[in-house]
Amino acid sequence: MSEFEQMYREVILDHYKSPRNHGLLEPHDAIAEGENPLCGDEVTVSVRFGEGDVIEDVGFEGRGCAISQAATSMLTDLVKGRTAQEISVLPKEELLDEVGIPLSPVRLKCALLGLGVLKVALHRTKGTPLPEEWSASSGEITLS
Amino acid sequence: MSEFEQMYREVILDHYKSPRNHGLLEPHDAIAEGENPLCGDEVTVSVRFGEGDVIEDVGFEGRGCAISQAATSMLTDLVKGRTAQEISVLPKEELLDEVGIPLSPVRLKCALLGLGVLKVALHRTKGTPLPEEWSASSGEITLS
Amino acid sequence: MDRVSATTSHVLDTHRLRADFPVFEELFDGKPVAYLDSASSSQKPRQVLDRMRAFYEHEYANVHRGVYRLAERATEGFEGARRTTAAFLNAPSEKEVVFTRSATEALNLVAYAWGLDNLGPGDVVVITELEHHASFVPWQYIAHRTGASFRHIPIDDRGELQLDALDGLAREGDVKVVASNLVSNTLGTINPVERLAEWAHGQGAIMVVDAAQAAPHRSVDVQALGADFVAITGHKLCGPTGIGALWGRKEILEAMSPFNLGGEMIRSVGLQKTTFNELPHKFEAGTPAFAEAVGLAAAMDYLGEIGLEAIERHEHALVEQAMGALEEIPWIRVFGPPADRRAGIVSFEVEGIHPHDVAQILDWEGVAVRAGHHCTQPLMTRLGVAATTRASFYLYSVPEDLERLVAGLYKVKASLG
Amino acid sequence: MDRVSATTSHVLDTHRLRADFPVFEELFDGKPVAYLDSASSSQKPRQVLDRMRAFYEHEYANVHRGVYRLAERATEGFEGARRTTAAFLNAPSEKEVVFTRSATEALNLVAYAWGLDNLGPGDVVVITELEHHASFVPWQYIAHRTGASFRHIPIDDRGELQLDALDGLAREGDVKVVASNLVSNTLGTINPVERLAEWAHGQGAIMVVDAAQAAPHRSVDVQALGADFVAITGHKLCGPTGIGALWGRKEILEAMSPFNLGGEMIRSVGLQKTTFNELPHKFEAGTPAFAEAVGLAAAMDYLGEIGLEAIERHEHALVEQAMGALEEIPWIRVFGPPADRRAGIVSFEVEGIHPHDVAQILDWEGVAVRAGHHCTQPLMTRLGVAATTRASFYLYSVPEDLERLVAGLYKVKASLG
Ligand SMILES: Cc1ncc(COP(=O)(O)O)c(C=O)c1O
Ligand SMILES: Cc1ncc(COP(=O)(O)O)c(C=O)c1O
Repeated sequence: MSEFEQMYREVILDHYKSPRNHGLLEPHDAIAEGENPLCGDEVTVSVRFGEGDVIEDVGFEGRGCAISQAATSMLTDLVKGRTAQEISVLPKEELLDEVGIPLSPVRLKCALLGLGVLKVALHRTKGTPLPEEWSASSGEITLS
Repeated sequence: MSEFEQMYREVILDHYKSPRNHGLLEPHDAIAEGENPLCGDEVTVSVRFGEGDVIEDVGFEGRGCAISQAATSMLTDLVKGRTAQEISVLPKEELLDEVGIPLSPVRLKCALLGLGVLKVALHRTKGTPLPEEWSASSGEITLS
Repeated sequence: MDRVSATTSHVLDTHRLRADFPVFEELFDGKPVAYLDSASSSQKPRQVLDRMRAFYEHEYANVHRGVYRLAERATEGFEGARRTTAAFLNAPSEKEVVFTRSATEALNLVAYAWGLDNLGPGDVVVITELEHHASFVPWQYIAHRTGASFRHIPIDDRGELQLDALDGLAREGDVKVVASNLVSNTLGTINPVERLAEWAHGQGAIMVVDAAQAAPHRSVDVQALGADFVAITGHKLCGPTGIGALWGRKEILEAMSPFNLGGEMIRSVGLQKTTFNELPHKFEAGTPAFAEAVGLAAAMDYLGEIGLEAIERHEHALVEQAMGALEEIPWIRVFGPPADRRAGIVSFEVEGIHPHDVAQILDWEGVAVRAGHHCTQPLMTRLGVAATTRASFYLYSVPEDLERLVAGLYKVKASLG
Repeated sequence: MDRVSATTSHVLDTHRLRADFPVFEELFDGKPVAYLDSASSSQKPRQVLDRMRAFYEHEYANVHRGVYRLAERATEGFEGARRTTAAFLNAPSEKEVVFTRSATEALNLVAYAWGLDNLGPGDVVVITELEHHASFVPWQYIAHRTGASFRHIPIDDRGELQLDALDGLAREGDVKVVASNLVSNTLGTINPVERLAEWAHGQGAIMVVDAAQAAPHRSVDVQALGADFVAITGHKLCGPTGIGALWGRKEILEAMSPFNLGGEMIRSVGLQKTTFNELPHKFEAGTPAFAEAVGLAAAMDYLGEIGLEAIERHEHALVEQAMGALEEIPWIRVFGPPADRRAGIVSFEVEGIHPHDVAQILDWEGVAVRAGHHCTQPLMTRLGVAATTRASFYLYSVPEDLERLVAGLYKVKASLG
């Protein structure tokens, strides 16, 4: 078994099967949801702030592949106690280090879904900057 | 020198430098002109009929590459005394045999220009069928 | 070209055929890949790669306009590829064969060039619920731009088209286009395109067939289908990427606006007036992917020597084996029609486990399958899933690939179930 | 990749470089071809052919959506090619690089996707009198469809753009598009695109640059040009056929309608609503020509190792030699600007002899030149000829090729003059 496989089995599956901070907070100060239409991963993240814009608590729900759900679980541990401003500019590498396994471009989108959704929630309540991928609209077709 | 080269030099250049039936007939019963826009070859063919639809005389003018002009010159010799109906369905191979050298697709268009123009002239006066390449219109852009 | 390692007998000597495909010499953890993703793209035989290389080394120059020998060889290679493609599709004339980048581009060509000029409010474009996005979205977009309605033929629970819905669709307006694939890339369903074509013509509509998934596996005869347009793609049938073809009926192609302008599609250009070249050049703007066309023809020759019928039988045996094995596993649900009405494609769900995880763990076992919506999101919606796992076969697939798939699925279940 | 047979010194070791190109081992009547038609398409080095073959043999699967290792390798190859292309063009972001079949398709993409939505009566599209049909005709067509006016910047007798005509053009309406090539494929003129871009932006117009003929020979920096769109093509710069690229400014690409739909350009598809993917995928419908993109990147690496500056100097020396020799011959007329204001292209007329005949007879001497209008009929009209004979150079061209050309021209004169 490769090291990669090992990590996946141990770390990812642990978070996938026993997600941390699972369940939406009620009440909450901020909430957002998002999906990765490529594979149907869905994540909703809710946040409660403490002093100023410190993230006091965070809870999530979702469904999708192990990487999307495990990475969101890891994320919730990572952000508690830090400020909205800090998280809005959190380099994705910090989360990816936590995930710990090399990811192909396809799986990268899965791993970063929760972080993107959280940034949207912070943006909505605290006006922090949105990550580029979430602000750019590329257009659509809508039939009446 | 290859056989091909030899033929080109002898037969084609002879017709190119001393074209047969050169000059337009006045008066004539039928006339048409055409060009190959790819390389700018131009040919005008005029025809005088004898009994019925027998081609009694034919004359041409043009400018362009040696093959287009020489092939038209050869064509004029070939068609005299035959009927419009016959020529309208003349297989192109008959003319190409006369030309006598293998031709690439690009040069083929040069060699067949005069034959196409002649068929158009016959079509106009005698209602004989037009070759497909000359009847098909593929559309255009016209700016006002 | 080397002779292919096959006889024209009724059974493929797959183990010998595999030697034509260098990728199977590549080892992953000591084992060759169990490549079960041919519906996405096929692997390439040496014969095709050799032919392309020889073309680049001995016959290369730009096509069509050159007078010198290299240019003549290149043009002959390219136009010869068109004749091969016409024969492969049983097209009445090679002038009806237009080279494109892909099946997607071929389908867009029809939607843009025919659709923009011929559709408007009151008209109806009919596609199917199992259409690939490459056919679905261009028509949706052109319907949107022109004001035409956009409707689909629904499928039943086995993934087969419900033709009794057609009459209802006809009551919604003037049906002008019917577009369907011949084989569904997700379910493997073989669709009754001949009957759709008949119905379409009865409505005065054109019939556009997406044969991207059919052409690699069974012979496609554009005349027998009764279609007006048929799209195929090279990379799924042992050919290179970057090349596909559209066959279209001459009268329609001649009456159509061009799509993309420049290069050989032009007869003459003036500041005020420009005229277009004859078929098929009218639809091939710019330098075509001519070395890829030569590769495509080599692939068609390769398949022809093996025989599409033998390939089809081989895949059919594999799909029966696969469905038999998968349907025995209680935590697996197979989508789509029974084996005798499908091509060599099996989409399935592993209870409670996301397809991405299935594919990831299978990859560790050297089994390559596809996980996703397979560019058929409307079909996913109908099936009530976000994605499926899909195994698909080709001439080089062997029963051992399936055994490795099934063993891998048990590992998936053990890890994540 | 093999190391290329060149140093980064200031002078090309052309004779060693030629060994990279298998075509020169091909003999015509005992002699290698004097290939003087690189402006039509370049020959291919072994390094590019090797890279593509290795990709097909060890890294091949469809790109983007696969989770298994072969698909990851393929995707990395393709997206790596995009990074290479972005660096080659000095693009601010690789997301602004869209792969197309050719420069022609890249230019059509802009004309269709931007032009159909943004042009109308009262607007003016400005092209040049020496535009290639690939740029001229798409804009002519879209102007025709939208009712915009279509005007050209005239050239002077040396084939250089007359910029003092610009003010007059601005008085004809709202200038919305200015399109020009950077290097003329017929005359070799290097056009002042930076100044045109400045003027275009002053008018509120977009600047579209056709760099198909420039990119193989000199470094093209999209930022320094100040353009909004830049088109290049692979087959002219040692790459395979079937691949080109469009660079576009992000803000404009994002606001634009798509061009061709299906595949990776889609984010989500529903019966009523479909959304598009982010850049650059939004403009890449269907399976891209990804193996060709990998080949293109190998070609860019190859040119990069040799150095575009060294290539430019080498070609400049050849063009000086060629013009010197040709201008000495009284029955030859050379078109276009002096050697110091042109790239490695020389178009000329042999008094009284049709270019087709010139090229035919030169071919017997193993000299490959192009005869025709070079897809620039409006320029031919301006020059008052139906066609020209054109010799063009590349890194593998040697002075001996020119000597053979000149000797061949004397034979032409002897046969036909
Ligand atoms: C200046 C110029 N623009 C555009 C093109 C067309 O590009 P492509 O060959 O990629 O279709 C060419 C070459 O044919 C060219 O020389
Ligand atoms: C049914 C079907 N149609 C169209 C396509 C798209 O074709 P291409 O890969 O040539 O873009 C595919 C494959 O991707 C397909 O399976």
